[in-house]
Amino acid sequence: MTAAARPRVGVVTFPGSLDDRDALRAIRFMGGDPVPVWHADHDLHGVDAVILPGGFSYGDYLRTGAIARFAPAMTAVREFADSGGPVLGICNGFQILCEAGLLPGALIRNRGLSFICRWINVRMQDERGDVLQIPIKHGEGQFIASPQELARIEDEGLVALRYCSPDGVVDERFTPNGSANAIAGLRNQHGNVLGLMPHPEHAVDPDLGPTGGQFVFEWLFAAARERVPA
Amino acid sequence: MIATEPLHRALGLSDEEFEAIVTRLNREPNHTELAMFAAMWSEHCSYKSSKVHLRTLPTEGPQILVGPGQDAGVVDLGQGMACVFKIESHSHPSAIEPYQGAATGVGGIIRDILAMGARPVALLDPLRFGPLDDPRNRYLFSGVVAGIGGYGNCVGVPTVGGEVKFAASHSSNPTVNVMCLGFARADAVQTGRRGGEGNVLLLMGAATGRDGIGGVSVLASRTLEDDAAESRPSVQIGDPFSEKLLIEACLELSERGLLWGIQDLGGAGLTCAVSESAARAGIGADLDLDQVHLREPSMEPFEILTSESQERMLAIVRPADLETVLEVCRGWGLEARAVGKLRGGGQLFVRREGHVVARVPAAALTDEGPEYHRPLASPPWLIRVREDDPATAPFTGSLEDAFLAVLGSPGIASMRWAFEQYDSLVQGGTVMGPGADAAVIRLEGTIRAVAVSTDGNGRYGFLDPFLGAAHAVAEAARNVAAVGARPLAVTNCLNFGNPERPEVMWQFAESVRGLGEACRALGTPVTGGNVSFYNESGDSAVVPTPIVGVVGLLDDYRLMTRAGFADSGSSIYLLGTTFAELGGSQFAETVLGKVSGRPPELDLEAEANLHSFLYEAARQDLLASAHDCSDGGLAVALAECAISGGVGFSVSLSGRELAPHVRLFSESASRAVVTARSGREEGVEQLAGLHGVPLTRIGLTGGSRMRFEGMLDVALADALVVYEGAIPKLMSESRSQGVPPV
Amino acid sequence: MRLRFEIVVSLKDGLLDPQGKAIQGALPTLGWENVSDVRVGKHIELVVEAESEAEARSHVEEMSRTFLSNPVIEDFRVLSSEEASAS
Amino acid sequence: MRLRFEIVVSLKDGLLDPQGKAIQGALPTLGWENVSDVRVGKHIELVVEAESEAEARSHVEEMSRTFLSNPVIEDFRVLSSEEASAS
Ligand SMILES: Nc1ncnc2c1ncn2[C@@H]1O[C@H](COP(=O)(O)OP(=O)(O)O)[C@@H](O)[C@H]1O
Ligand SMILES: [Mg+2]
Repeated sequence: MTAAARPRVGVVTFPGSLDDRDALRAIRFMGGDPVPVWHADHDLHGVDAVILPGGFSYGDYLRTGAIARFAPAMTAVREFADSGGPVLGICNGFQILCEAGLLPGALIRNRGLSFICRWINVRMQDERGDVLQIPIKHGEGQFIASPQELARIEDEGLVALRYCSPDGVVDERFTPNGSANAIAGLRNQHGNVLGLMPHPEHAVDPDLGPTGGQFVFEWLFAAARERVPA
Repeated sequence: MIATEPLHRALGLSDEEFEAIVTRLNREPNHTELAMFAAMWSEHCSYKSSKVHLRTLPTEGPQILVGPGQDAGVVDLGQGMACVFKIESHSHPSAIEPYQGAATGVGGIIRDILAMGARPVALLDPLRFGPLDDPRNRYLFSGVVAGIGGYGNCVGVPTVGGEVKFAASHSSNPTVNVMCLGFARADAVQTGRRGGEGNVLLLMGAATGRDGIGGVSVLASRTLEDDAAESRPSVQIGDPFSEKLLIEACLELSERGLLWGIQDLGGAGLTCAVSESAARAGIGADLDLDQVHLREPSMEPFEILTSESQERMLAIVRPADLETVLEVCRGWGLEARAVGKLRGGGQLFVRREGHVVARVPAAALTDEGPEYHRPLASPPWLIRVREDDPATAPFTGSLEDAFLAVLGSPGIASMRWAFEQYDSLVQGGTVMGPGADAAVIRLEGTIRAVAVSTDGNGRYGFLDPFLGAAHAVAEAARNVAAVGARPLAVTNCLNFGNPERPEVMWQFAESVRGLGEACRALGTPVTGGNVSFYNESGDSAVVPTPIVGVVGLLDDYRLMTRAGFADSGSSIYLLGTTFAELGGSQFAETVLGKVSGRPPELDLEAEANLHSFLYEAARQDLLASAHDCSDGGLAVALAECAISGGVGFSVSLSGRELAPHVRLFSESASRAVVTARSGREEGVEQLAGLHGVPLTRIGLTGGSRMRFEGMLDVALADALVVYEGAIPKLMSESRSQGVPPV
Repeated sequence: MRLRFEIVVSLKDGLLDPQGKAIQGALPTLGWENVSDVRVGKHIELVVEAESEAEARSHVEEMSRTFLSNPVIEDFRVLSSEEASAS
Repeated sequence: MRLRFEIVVSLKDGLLDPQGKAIQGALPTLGWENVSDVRVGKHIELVVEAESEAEARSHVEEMSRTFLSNPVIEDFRVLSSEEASAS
């Protein structure tokens, strides 16, 4: 297969990354070529797209993502993103992207303080408005931003996913962590950097449950193919 | 403490034990040596009160690769793969500091699995607390759950099962057990390799600090009186991030063949790890304390030797590999120091600043500890309690109220409140997570999976420790069979009071006897476990709490059965026979306010037949659902099938000779509720006949109500509110008893 | 009167401080080689309504001991107090 | 010289503080009805080796701004410094 048909997708492993192997497995399952990237690497081995996986990088002891964003690989990720490369941050990866300033806002302790592991529904904020079933598992997934920033995020249409009921109703009651405007996922202005709290890599294999995560990988692969001429 | 008390007593050694040490050494031990003996000969490390009983357990079978005596047991999963598993208690530290106590318990059991060269893949957490109307118990419950999640989630091992039960005797003595499973290639399992004179002892991971000194002798080998405050230094702070690095480094070393052996540091710290490494090989060791990476430079030799600081492992490395090993550790950002060498001659030499500060035969510490046949006596009050059979007590109340009360009792109600705080998905192997009969974890890249369940019933153990333990095995194995797996082997954690009291020792001995008998009959040998004594304060000991973990094998996880009713119109079958058995039942406790009578009888042959029916039926894809019947009886089993599948039912429970409430709530053993795949009813009936399992068709699935003809009729939605809402309601006032951990 | 207090809750000496350790570990690679002995605790700010400063302080002390800290593993210090404006 | 610093990192005013809110919510049931405005932040202690107090402080300020706090949501204050004994 050509590179375009089979995108090479890197997954950056930081000390304390946990869902890195799961992301690599999901890439393979979805028909991509998984490429492990080490946090100390200075380049991304020429991948077509990159994933910052879930976990607790450096224990998340200071703030989630606060230490990871200084890793050498993050310099490469930033350059890759600036040049339009598709970047997906999942959970801790989302937190790292916010810390690194690649996405606006920040993620703080869940409204109820407890860690939550649960299958939830999110609604895509595009014309189709599909409802996807994907699990969340985080203790610090409450998205916040200043009122001005939040207004800008909404105005520019940066919200990619919102928590919702099984039939797609967006409402505070279905926002497990208290996120502002039920935000579950965000993109940057160019649309090539996406961060989300739910874990699509745990929702691709029908043997294990619903497959709402496939959609996210399809987006990532499509974005990768667009960049790489076939 | 009296100033003139001899040091050995202060350290928890008896005069006889001290004499034995003097005899063995041919001289008086110095203080450092005494501290080493005190730690190694403590109840926790030496099993001095339990050994003679544990020896009677069945430990062999063709499926067993490694039995008791190692850090963890190992069973063969076929195709060159093995499952490593073990359970351990961290109750004492959790009683003092629930978050950190539970968290470090998770860390400790993970290192036992790691010490066998396996990747830790799943955790289960059987827990016991006092009733939730007491704010202190709510604080302990929420702290322990947060601690298990805090550590397990951050270290990246999914918590996929466990159980939570409540009883008054656990009010000041919570029971916190954690079980861990790992997977390894069968030929890569580390089994404390022998030989290796000249090999280097490499201490990896966290610095050694003063916290946790005397953990085994202070916390786990005595009862906790009002001196809890003095036990403070024994409580430690867990660092799951360091543990994660330790896991990855150890696995890389093991994969690259760089390890001669590896040992976790748990109870008795460095003393235990070094003396075991040496004694297993029948040799000795040199240990240089100056090389140990310390958190506080001023530590005394005895402190360094007995510190139980977390997140450390001891690797045994060939000198030629040392540089490469150190490089791997550096790559993972881990501290690693060569602290000694294995040497010929059986002696353990410990040096500090160039001087020998201790010199003891390694085997004297590990293998020559005391062994007691402690006196046993069955408690006199038990006869009276057993005579009060709840099945003969008149019951005139509303069956519907009783049903909802039982369904919403904390021992039965959904534990979602707890298990949603656990990452049950990380590592991507979870085919079935918490809230099911058994958790199911697949082997990467195959269709094989392991099913695992932990169980124990305190009321049964209280009323009859022999039967209680046997039931724990039967129930755990039944849970494993219910998802379609063949039960393979057992691990267990025996939580009891003070073994120096004959009543407690009798309870213990009876429990071990029950455990052994059930394991023999069900073909599930014991591969190891843990004993936790001194779970008492004042004169209130925990009820006998044997917790049993059963591991089973599913050849094809796609054929796994779930508990929930899958669709409408399926035939519902009851497997097994219902007798008038309300002794020790949830109904008797919740509705009649009695914990009395005799626990249900246990016919182990019938039990084994049920299990083979269940996994055969799954293999032949005959069942649309399967759920074992235990706490709360048939009424609760059916309710759980309906709630979990979102499909109601209508059944008719015949059996005129039993009163309606007995038919609903009897906890007769060896039963299960299954539904047939449509068109496979005959197959189900035939298979049951083949296995000699009594089978009754009791009704049909469908609708949105739970209908027990002529007895009660409840809307599924109402039952759901009771079942799911009970624990959150009890805990709602407690969310902030104590500052939430940072 | 309304008084604002600041309280610091920190791990007892001798206990491992994983947060401090992780920060410490990261500093050299960020170019801060001259920083050591990092310890992380909680900082709690609150307002107490009481008759006198002494009364307010005794409330804060008790609250800190019984609720805001876990005396088994933590120490606390009441840092300061000041008159708070009406909220 | 070696100087010990204390730094407080707290959520910006106006942002919801889930921990502070939880503590606040629990206080009345524990009998502390006179307590309000609870905010929870981090307290960081560290030792800096530098030529002068001014130099050390400027290091601490920079570290706090770029690493110890997230300016999107947090403010920081350097509380105090004092000579530290050799470790
Ligand atoms: N209840 C039990 N049943 C069978 N074996 C047990 C039991 N308790 C402990 N053992 C075995 O005794 C040995 C020592 O146990 P333990 O001290 O818990 O191990 P470790 O030193 O790894 O912590 C282990 O091999 C363990 O499996
Ligand atoms: Mg061990």
